[in-house]
Amino acid sequence: MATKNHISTTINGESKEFLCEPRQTLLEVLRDELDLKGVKEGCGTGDCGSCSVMFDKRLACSCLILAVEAEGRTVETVEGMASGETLHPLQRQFLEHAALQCGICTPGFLIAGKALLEKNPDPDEAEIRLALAGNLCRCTGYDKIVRAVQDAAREMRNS
Amino acid sequence: MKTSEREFKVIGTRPVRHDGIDKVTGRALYGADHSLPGMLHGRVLRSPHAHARILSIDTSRAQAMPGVHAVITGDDLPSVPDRTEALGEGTTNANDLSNNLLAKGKVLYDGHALAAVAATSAHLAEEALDKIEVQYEVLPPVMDVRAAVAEGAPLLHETLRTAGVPESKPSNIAKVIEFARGDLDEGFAAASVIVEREFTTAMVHQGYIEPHNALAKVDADGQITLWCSTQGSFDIRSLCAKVLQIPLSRLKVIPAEIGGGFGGKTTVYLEPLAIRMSQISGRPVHMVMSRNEVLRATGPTSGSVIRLKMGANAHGKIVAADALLDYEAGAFPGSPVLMGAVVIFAPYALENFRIVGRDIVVNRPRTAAYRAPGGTNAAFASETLLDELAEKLAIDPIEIRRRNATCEGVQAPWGPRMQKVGYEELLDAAQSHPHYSAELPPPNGPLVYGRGFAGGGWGNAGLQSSAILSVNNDGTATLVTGSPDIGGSRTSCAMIAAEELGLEAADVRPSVADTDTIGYTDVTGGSRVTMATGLAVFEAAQDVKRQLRERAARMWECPEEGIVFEDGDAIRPNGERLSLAAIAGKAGRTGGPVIGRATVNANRANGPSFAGFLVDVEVDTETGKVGILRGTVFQDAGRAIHPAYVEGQMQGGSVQGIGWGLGEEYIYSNEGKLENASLLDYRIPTALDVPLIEAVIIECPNPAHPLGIRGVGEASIVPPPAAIANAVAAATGKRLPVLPLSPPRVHAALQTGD
Amino acid sequence: MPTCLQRPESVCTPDPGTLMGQPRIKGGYTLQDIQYSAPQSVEEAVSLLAAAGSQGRVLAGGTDLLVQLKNGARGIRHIIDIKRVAGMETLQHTADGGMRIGAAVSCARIGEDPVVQSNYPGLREAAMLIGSDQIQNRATLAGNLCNSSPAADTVPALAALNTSCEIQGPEGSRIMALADFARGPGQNQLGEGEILIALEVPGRTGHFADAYQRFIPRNEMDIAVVGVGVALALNSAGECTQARLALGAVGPRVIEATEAATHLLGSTLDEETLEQAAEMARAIAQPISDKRGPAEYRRSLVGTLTRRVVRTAAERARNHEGS
Amino acid sequence: MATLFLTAPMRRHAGGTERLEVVGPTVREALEQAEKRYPGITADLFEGNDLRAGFTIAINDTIVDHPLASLLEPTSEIYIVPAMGGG
Repeated sequence: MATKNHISTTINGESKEFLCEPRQTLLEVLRDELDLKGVKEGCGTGDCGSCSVMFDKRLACSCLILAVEAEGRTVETVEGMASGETLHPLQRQFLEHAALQCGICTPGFLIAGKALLEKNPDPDEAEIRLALAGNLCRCTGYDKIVRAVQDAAREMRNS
Repeated sequence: MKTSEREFKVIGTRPVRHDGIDKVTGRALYGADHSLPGMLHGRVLRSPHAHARILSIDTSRAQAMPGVHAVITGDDLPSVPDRTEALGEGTTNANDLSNNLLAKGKVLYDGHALAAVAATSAHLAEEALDKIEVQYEVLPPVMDVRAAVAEGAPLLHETLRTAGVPESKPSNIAKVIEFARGDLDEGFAAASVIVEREFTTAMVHQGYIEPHNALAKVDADGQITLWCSTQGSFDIRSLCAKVLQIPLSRLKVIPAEIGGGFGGKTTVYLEPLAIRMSQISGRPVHMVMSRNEVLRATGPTSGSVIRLKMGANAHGKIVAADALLDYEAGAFPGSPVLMGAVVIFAPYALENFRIVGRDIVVNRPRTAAYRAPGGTNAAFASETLLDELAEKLAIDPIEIRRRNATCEGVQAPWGPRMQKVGYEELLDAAQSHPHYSAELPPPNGPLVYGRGFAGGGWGNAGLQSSAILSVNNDGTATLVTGSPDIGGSRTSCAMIAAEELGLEAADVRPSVADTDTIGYTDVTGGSRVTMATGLAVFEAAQDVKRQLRERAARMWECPEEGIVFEDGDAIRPNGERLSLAAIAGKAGRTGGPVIGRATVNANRANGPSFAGFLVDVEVDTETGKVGILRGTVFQDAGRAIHPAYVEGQMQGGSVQGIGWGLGEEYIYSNEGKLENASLLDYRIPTALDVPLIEAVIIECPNPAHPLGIRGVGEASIVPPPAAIANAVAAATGKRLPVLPLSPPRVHAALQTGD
Repeated sequence: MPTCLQRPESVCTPDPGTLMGQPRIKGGYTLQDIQYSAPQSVEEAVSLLAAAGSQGRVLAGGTDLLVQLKNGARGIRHIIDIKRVAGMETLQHTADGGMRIGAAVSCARIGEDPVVQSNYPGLREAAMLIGSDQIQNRATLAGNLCNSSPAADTVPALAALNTSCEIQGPEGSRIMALADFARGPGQNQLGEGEILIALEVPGRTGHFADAYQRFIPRNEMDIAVVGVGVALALNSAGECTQARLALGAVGPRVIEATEAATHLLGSTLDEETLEQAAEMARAIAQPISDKRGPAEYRRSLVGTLTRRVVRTAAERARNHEGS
Repeated sequence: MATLFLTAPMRRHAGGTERLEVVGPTVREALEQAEKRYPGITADLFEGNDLRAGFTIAINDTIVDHPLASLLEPTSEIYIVPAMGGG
């Protein structure tokens, strides 16, 4: 058994400490050690975006980050998007637009959408598609996802 | 009351799905998210060779590793009958299935499972795989149908003979099927124009984002609980029971939330291995595939070679059509060639035709269903060839389809008469849609533009479903079905119950139950859930209503006769009303809980669905790249219960069709190694590769269904590749009888003179 | 000749034991046991790497390395994360208008940098083409270079800019032209214990502009089938006074199309000259056929992209006010 | 008299005939009559006494619930249909 490293980090705004082996990815630790199962694994190679998280305020695939790299960093996952009972506008618009079918890619899309709207509050369709191109959805054909992001952006600009 | 006259309150609205909050907050539990105390992690050793004899497997070093609790090979699975029987969705040969789970004797494709390990961590299990030693005698692989039927081709299965051909020799052709009618010679003699081509389509994968997974727990008394991501928990139960030779009553399958299936999650890969290793170790065993394994070793759908000849008279009426469909089955018999044969001429009323289909084994993974299995390949051939006929006859491409369109009373190529279908209405809608008459951009440097249309029909599946609808004492209801919900179907089922009981959709709480909790229910596949499980829910609601009338009579202390149940109230002939809530609140004093139930075989209520795709493309003539500028999908839904999710099926199917048309393909080396087993190189469309897809729902109620519902899950994938090829032809003048229309292929075609 | 132009998975490595080792028969699972260090200084990083010998690998963004590790690159046992080394995450603009890009600067930061946006739009294009936002936020130019994939997007763009590599090792530091850095697929000039610590992009003069284009089948999330980078300068008469042209994914490493670039000099970058240069670029390409495209198709794309990319750069140079 | 539509393989046993006139009362009896006239014509349809997995029966335009026991009317058209599935 390899020696475990002690990591101090901030996850969804709360200080968290965990032990991990160097070979564990951030995705493994989020899911298996910290029980944040909303972070999904679709490919393990950074090609599908299901495991997207905000890592030090930047969108990243947690399958391509070693958990030990999280020392002193911040991590945000889908579990941190709603505040209490209040959904994030993106979450609400995804529901209103039926922008999910099976739902496995949804957490990744929500995080990627949030990263986009924080940088660009008024994206056009092409900008939305570019920003979401790292997230694969096989069910919806993206139409309703794009519309949900557009409406969430509108809602956020107006609030 | 005829459905067309009925006014609906819930059906046709767009409520938020019941499982929505869990899915946008990350709380929904998918197969990989389940865990149990003491759980082991299982991994699978897979063949690096496409075709090889297994000389030996030595697992002793893996077995000896501390932390390794089970190692199994094909020898650890019981022997099972080597014959095709009713099993799973349709028929299955249990021996083939078992050999696919863990190879015996030979490995038949790159990625074929050979052994599995369960250990205290995934890391350890993988280290143990490295310690298993396998010796192979590598054999020449057979990688496509042309090679497989060639004289002297290596045989995958020395004992396989061709079903449907008397006294056949051992062969790679597992089966020949045929539909035919009329006189081909006479038909072609009457043709003004005849076109003939050979089409080649690539093997493609369903590409669901969630990899396969299974968690099995075997108790000391042999009782088994299995959590997995599946389209059909009852099928998983019967397949596991068959290959492990255990009674159905010993196995409970709990369907986890499922992250996409599209047909690919209708069979077993990991489930029996997890159970077997849990039996051996006495501990729960969890298994999850990597993406590489999903692509290499789960069932994609067939690549194919289709020879097609069609003739039409001067009016554009098809007078003869002759098709030979050769479909890759993968390593074991079972391609969807039959459904290809059904689909290839499904949209047309034909008098003279012949369709021959061959199911051919090759050294590729055992194919599984993929959305309208077999149909997309077939329609690519027929719908592009028909387009060519239209071009040669100078007839509008939608008009030629209109002149040949199937309709009520036409004898379908596969046999029976057609009931009312909406194909003519669909073609009218496409022809009059603004998209069809919109201006295309003029050529711009190397960029040229074109528009194409294609149609396609899909029969859908009926099959069996069960439903239990319980009325709560506050007047709300709970609904239990056995149909795993991939695309919002639990909400459409709840909407049907709500409509019948006069409730809001939110007042019906739907759940998808395990195999102990609900009656037998076939797969979430064949576009059947809203139609078939919806029928069971409809029937269960009628059962509830009968009971509510009876209870109302007891409350009124009057005879039941004359009491009706409408809009959520029981109504006496004198106009007096009792609400559902009022009756439910008194259920304890009128006979106990009100619970409706129904089981159905929905084959008789099934109705086909037709789809059409209209597409504008941009072709870069210097690079061969085809871009999709605009897409409109038309589909007959019979009745759209939740229109947003109907649109979602249509848009999703269309974009899968675009992927199939433009870029997706299994690329094998000459040695039979899959070279693109990742989502980087197996290119499913990204958000940037497609435009918004307008969905136009046609509603021609299915006359066989009390609510008029037709399944909508599949038909939309059938037309897009053909529509794209037609658009590329319109843009460039080149007809490419090959899928995908990848940039190098289009580029090469543009360099040739013809 | 390379047998593989993909993002190097372990099977591409022709040199077992040095970089990645023999592949396991697996794919995309978990990592085998590794040691992890996060040194604070270059010296510490160099000595850790030297001590690890052939088993050591530098971790910057990790977008390639972790994929290789998951694919069973068994030779790698010690990961030296350089992101906490001082200066590695620094993007510095030099007095001559050039840049010094620390080895751990992400592609996203290159893309966001206002000076890069205005002065090196071609480099920005290349950096913003690497994978998705998720990948760009992690991946680095130095990592793209060290990974030594012939299809690396930023390498032709950087080569066109005449970039040099600052390397530090047990024997001290050295500078090397970027175009010489890779030796072949997955192989480069770094010796044992050596770390690429920064890229130096020289300053620009006059009506200067760069451009990068690649061809991929999808519109995102793909590896270049062909990539072409160019940097050029025009005089006030609109004549080309400087030109560098680099081709990606059509040889074992980036190819400098010197003859084609030279042909542009003195011309006004008219269509005829572009066509001739494109033909020269086509001729020098050494493409192979693989899953990403047949050789002849790639060769044809070299011509098409060369024409397009020079046209874009020329347009930029004409519109650029110069400095 | 009901009409039994022969599948392409069945026609080979019946000299190319596309349909046979049969009397019920059930589908099973109709198939037995066909077998009597053209021995071997239904061999592939049966496994023992049952319709083989993979086949079902449609009458006119509807797949029937009880394939062999279904009752025929004089206008009935009987079709032997392969069992169809989906994804």
